[in-house]
Amino acid sequence: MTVKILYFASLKEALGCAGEDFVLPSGVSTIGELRTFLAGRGEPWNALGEGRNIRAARNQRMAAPADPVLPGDEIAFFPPVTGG
Amino acid sequence: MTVKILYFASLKEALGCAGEDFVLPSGVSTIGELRTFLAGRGEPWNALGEGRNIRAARNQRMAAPADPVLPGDEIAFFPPVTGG
Amino acid sequence: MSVSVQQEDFDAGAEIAALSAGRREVGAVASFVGLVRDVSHGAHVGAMTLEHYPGMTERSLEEIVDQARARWTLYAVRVIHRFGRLEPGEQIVFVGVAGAHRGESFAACEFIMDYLKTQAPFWKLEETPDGARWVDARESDDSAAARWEQ
Amino acid sequence: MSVSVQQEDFDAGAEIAALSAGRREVGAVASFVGLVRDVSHGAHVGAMTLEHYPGMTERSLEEIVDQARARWTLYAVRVIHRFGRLEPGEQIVFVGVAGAHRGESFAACEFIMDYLKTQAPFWKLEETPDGARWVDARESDDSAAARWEQ
Repeated sequence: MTVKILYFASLKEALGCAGEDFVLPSGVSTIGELRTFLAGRGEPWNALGEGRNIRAARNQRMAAPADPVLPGDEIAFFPPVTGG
Repeated sequence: MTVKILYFASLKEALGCAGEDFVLPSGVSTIGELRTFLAGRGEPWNALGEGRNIRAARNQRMAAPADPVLPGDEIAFFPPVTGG
Repeated sequence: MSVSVQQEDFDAGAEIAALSAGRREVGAVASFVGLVRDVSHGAHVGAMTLEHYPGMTERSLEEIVDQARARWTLYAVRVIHRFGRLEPGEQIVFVGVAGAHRGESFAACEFIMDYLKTQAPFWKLEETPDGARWVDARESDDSAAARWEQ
Repeated sequence: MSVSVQQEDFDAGAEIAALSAGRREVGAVASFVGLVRDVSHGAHVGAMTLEHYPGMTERSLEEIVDQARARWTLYAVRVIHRFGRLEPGEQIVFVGVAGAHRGESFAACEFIMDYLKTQAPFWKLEETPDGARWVDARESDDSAAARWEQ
């Protein structure tokens, strides 16, 4: 029942963490719920809080807050992209 | 009181003529009047006739029928351009 | 020397590199290469000959570049148009524009091509199995140029 | 191999030539090169580092190319995006599109750049005299991408 979570760019820097293996707690079944759970860890995790402009990907595809999180998924959180 | 006239592409081919030195007759003072005069020469000069899609330049700039023709001018007639 | 009308081929890569060389304010180079196709209106094209109006050609291209520079902030612009006989696969035209950001570089590059297609005195004579024929101007080219006037 | 994500530089001229090589139905190659500027929001930029999300990066670029191919008839498409540390004047990104006519080649090239700017997981860290800073996403990039959905 674990997922892999990755953090990129300024978010990775703010969290001091590039990623983690995460055991899904009960009640966390969507991207939005996962983000809320992580933000609730307190400093510095409020960098994932509601007011922050953070995007998510599920299994290497852009994802919306309502998209599901399933065991074995690779979930990524990051700021809006700035390539090109 | 002469002008230089040039013809290009399919018009040059239809007329069998790349250009001519032309003495301006009285009553010919605009591009449109010059074109009408030339078309009035009869075959094959009706290739310059009213119904034909022909453009003009005066002194190497695109020109309109109402633009003047003055002694010493270089006037060109040609079909719509197809470069690029 | 932003405009060239020539018989010789050109090196698009070298032209693109030159547009930003020594200009570190350039963030966006948009470019276009037009080539001879082996089909035209359903007929096989063995080759084509580009006739032009020497003297007027370079001037008209320079005026088109001036118009683009008046509309957008551009750091460098390059236009090359060939004339003479060209075979399928050969390059006909190059337009390259260097600006700060992509929006203006793309717009200026397309603007120059659209105006070139309706304003620059070039004419194409195609060699087909049924003989040589002059290419007709396309109405879509007029409407492409007209949209910049809105 | 239409998409590459790499640290090494690329040769835009060779890429443009490859897009039409052996394809005599190609009449129009539109291309774009993005470069590192030495200024950004008023600050001098000594260099920048492009971070990306390995695995997702190539996939997202391939999906953008697929979308472009679904919208327009394209003969060849090439996208190259670099990552790592780059200095002003260095090339960041190449997008090249080969089609029959210029309208679709220009549109597809700009479409790919607009989507890449909002969908491909790259992030820029700039080195300025005041230290390193992450580049903020621009709203104009969102609106540039949104216009293709109308």
